[in-house]
Amino acid sequence: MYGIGILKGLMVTAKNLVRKPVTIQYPEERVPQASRFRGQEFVWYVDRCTGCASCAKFCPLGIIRIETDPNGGNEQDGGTYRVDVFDIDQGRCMYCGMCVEACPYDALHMGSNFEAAQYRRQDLVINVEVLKAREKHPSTWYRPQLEREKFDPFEGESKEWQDAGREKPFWHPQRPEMLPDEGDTRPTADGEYK
Amino acid sequence: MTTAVSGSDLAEVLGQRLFHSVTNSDAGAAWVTPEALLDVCRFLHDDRAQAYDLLSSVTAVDYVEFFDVVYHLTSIARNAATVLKVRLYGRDAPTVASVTSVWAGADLQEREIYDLLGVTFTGHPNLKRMLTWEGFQGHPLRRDYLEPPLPYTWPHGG
Amino acid sequence: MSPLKDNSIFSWTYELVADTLGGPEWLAYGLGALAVIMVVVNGFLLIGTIFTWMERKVVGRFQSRVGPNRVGPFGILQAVADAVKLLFQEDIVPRRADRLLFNAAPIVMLAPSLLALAVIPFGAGSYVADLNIGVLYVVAMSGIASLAVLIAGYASGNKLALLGSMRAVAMLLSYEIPLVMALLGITILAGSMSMVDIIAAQSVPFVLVSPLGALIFLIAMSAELNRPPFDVTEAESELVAGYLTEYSGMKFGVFYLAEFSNVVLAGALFAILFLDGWEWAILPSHLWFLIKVFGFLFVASWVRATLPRMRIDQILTFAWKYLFPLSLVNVLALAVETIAWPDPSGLQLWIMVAINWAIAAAAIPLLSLVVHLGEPARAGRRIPLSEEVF
Amino acid sequence: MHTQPVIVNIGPHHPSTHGVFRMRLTMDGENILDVEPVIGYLHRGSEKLAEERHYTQVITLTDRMDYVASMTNNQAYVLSCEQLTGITPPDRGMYLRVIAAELQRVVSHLVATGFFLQDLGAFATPLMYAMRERERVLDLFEMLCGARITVSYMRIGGVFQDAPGEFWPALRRILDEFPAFIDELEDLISDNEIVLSRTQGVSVITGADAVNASITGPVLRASGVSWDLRKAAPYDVYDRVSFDVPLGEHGDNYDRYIIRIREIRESLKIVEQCVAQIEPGPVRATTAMLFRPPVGESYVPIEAPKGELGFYLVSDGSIAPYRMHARAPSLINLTLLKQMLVGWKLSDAIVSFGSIDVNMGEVDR
Repeated sequence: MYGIGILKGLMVTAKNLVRKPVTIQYPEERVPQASRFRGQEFVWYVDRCTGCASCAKFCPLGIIRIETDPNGGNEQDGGTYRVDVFDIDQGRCMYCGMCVEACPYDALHMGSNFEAAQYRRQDLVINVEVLKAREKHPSTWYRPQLEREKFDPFEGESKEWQDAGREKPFWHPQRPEMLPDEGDTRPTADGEYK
Repeated sequence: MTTAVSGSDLAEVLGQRLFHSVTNSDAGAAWVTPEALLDVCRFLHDDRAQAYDLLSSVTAVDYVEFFDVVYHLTSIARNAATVLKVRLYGRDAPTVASVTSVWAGADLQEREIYDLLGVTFTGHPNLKRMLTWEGFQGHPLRRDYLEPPLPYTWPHGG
Repeated sequence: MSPLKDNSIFSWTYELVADTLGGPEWLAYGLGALAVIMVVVNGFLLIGTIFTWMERKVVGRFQSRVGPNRVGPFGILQAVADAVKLLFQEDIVPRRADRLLFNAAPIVMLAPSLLALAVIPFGAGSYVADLNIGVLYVVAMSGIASLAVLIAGYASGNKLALLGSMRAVAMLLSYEIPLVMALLGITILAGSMSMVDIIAAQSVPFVLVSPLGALIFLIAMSAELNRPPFDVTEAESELVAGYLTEYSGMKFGVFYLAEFSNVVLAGALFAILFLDGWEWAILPSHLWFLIKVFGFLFVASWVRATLPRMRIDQILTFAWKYLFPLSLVNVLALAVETIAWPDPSGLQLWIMVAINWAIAAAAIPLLSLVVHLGEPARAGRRIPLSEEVF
Repeated sequence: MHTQPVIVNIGPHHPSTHGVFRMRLTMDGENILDVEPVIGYLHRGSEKLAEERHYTQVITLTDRMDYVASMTNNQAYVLSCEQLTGITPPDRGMYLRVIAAELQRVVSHLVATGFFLQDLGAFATPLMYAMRERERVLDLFEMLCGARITVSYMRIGGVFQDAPGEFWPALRRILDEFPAFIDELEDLISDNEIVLSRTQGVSVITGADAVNASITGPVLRASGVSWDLRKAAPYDVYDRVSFDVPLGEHGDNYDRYIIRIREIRESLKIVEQCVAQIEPGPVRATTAMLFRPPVGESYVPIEAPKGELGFYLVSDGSIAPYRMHARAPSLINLTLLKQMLVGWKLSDAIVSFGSIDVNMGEVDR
């Protein structure tokens, strides 16, 4: 009463006057992002992708367009589907991450960028070439394996496709460089367990 | 924990007081006739043993052959909840009495249903379109609603 | 009554034209006067502009923000950037506006505050005119600003603007009276309405001698200036921008500048009437004056950053039921004291200080009790601490 | 003197209509004679969109209904889905949900309080303070799920993933530092004479009126009706934590404000207990992203920050809901708007509207 409450309020603002302001001067400094940040620059590993289009099916907005071509050779011998078209319309994307969650082979990851502004809407559509060429800095969203190894999408190096998945890839006769690890219990090329 | 009063229990209660008001009931809900709805609601609201004083939610579902108007009732005093439904046949002008005289909270919700599903509530004080604009054609939440092909213009804007 | 002759800027220009260049005397007199006006008006508007920047900066800091900091060092050129932006903005006159009045309003707003400058002494010997009715003149001029608000609101042809300007007029009518009463107390004390005489009379600053007067002056002035908590005329959350709603471009800029200049003017008035004007030790008089004015401005920003807005009926009730009786008490006390000691010596002045502070300390709570000020509209605040349910 | 009433449109573009609400006020000078709320400017047809998306995808739609309280929207929706399918989430998942939901309540109440005081004309200072603290909670959300506002954190059968390691110390810090901030906010505002005179006794809703008009949440409790679904129908793990339900007595604007402040404190208490009780384990029941629930319907009301929020789901056995209806507390709390405003002044109208704390995303859906 009698203005005491007002004086109390004035004291609170005075206290805040001498505090450090919380403003972050955006272009020069940035808010520290969490490693799970769901952002632009989707990371896509062509070597992991089978072209199953799960991501497209699970996108709530239907903004992923995939066209595949089964002419990579005989599937029995390891010939895979070739992904001809992989368009993600970032202009309509809401970065919910359903596509990443749906991907059964950990081929698609969220990125961490948030600044991909363009002058035209069609420039926001990223296509397969862009996705292939991009630096691979996957966000750890829905990727517990990256989180376990404390992968930092902002500082860390570009991630190879072999290391991005939840499991080591199968050894394959057409890819002899991928020898199974010691103690790996998965079948070898002959279909036998080690 | 809120007691969920099953539809059959509710039907039993209603059957004792308001004859022929209940058409059907199952574990989830009790269906009453459109004519009896207002009496049923008044009874459920006023009766000491029922005391459904809070109308949680009113909504409607379009089952193509008929509409179900769904009332979720809650009794704060008894901490009980139940579901009441009214089945309206016909797609042209499904009509049911408004319960705004019993629960004022039905006001905006009934307007929304009228707007989006085209169920008319007789006795509603201000039954106008709410989410869409005046002059909007059709009721968008009906299963057979089709957006007019582009480009289209509406009488008022858009 | 001819202080121009003593003015250094005037005499320098006069001598330059009349003696060095050999021009006619009327020209030298005219140019000399013009030079004084140029310096005073532009200096004043510059301070007003600096205050627009300062307030944003200070309020920003009060709110844990940084405030403008991009244009120039510490963002000090922000006001310039805003002015440039406003200059390039499209000048819109609404179709339903009264064109003539709509265009006239900003000028009516800015002109009186510049006119009032004439009697403000900015430092020892630095004033345009020493009117013997200086205080009355300033009050008369500051009243015109509210007329401009009314014109702007009416001419905009906008309901929100009209509401805002109606509020402004209601507030002006109510707060002019306590304001004048507060100044009356000063006049009684100083025995003169001339600004220079008032400063000379303050061997003890009047803020100490007449604390009630200072308080009433501050409150009434913030109402006159539409500053929080009395900013109902602009009331951003209610009336969008009040009477400014339809203004854009430089017309808006003039309004904005006038508003802030008026605050600077109020600060100058407060410094003169209550803080002993330019006088104090060590520093040059102009600097002291500036420091006092900016102290006032800082407090104004502080209040703005803290207080919510009052409702218009509460504002009027406050003025009539509380501030007006309080100002009567103030005038009465000062008048009685002046009769007792017509020409108070140093000690007598200090006794007056003690008496007046005691009166203030008694009158404020007593009056609050009588008019139930600050008490809630309902009895007590009985929010029970929570309880377990079910 | 005979004067003509004047009709003033407040909104849809107005600084204090919390989005795109529009009030058509009939006024006699400053006094309000009649109010007609006009809504629908943000109608996006979420309910129709949900009919074409499968159950998991709908979670992203619920984020966008009440966009300052996405977590609770998620929670209401997944609880309804769980009732439909009969899935029970594991304990840790439920605890994480409650922690997230209570933090969200803190955020929502902070925003409500900040904007309420902004409507009072406090020149953004309380709002800035509220936003400053809100950011810190949103940082936690970013750690949890990679997004700050549209979180999509919860899944049918739990939450999408366990909280990362850095979440717990950060949460601890918030829990330690928040009470001091709430005290500061109260110092700034709660005893301020201007706030008291502006809000106390203004726009009173009686308990009986509030119940009859289906008003729920803090607005109902400010009117003195003790009805909190966290107590009345405990979902997730609310039956394992103890907390109080703050009640108002007068049902005026001030009570609606102070109730929210007190609820923030209670929410922090709940989070505190959850942190103490939570144990390691799975966070998500084994569910497919794409599933077909049995034919049936479900409605699980929860105590969202704004009131009773429930999703009425009708399943026809397909992958997408046959009908989804959101019982939006923001919309239904507007029922009594006219009664609240008529007879008061324009300034009160703004403040009373702010005190209901509506979110236009939820009103229009």
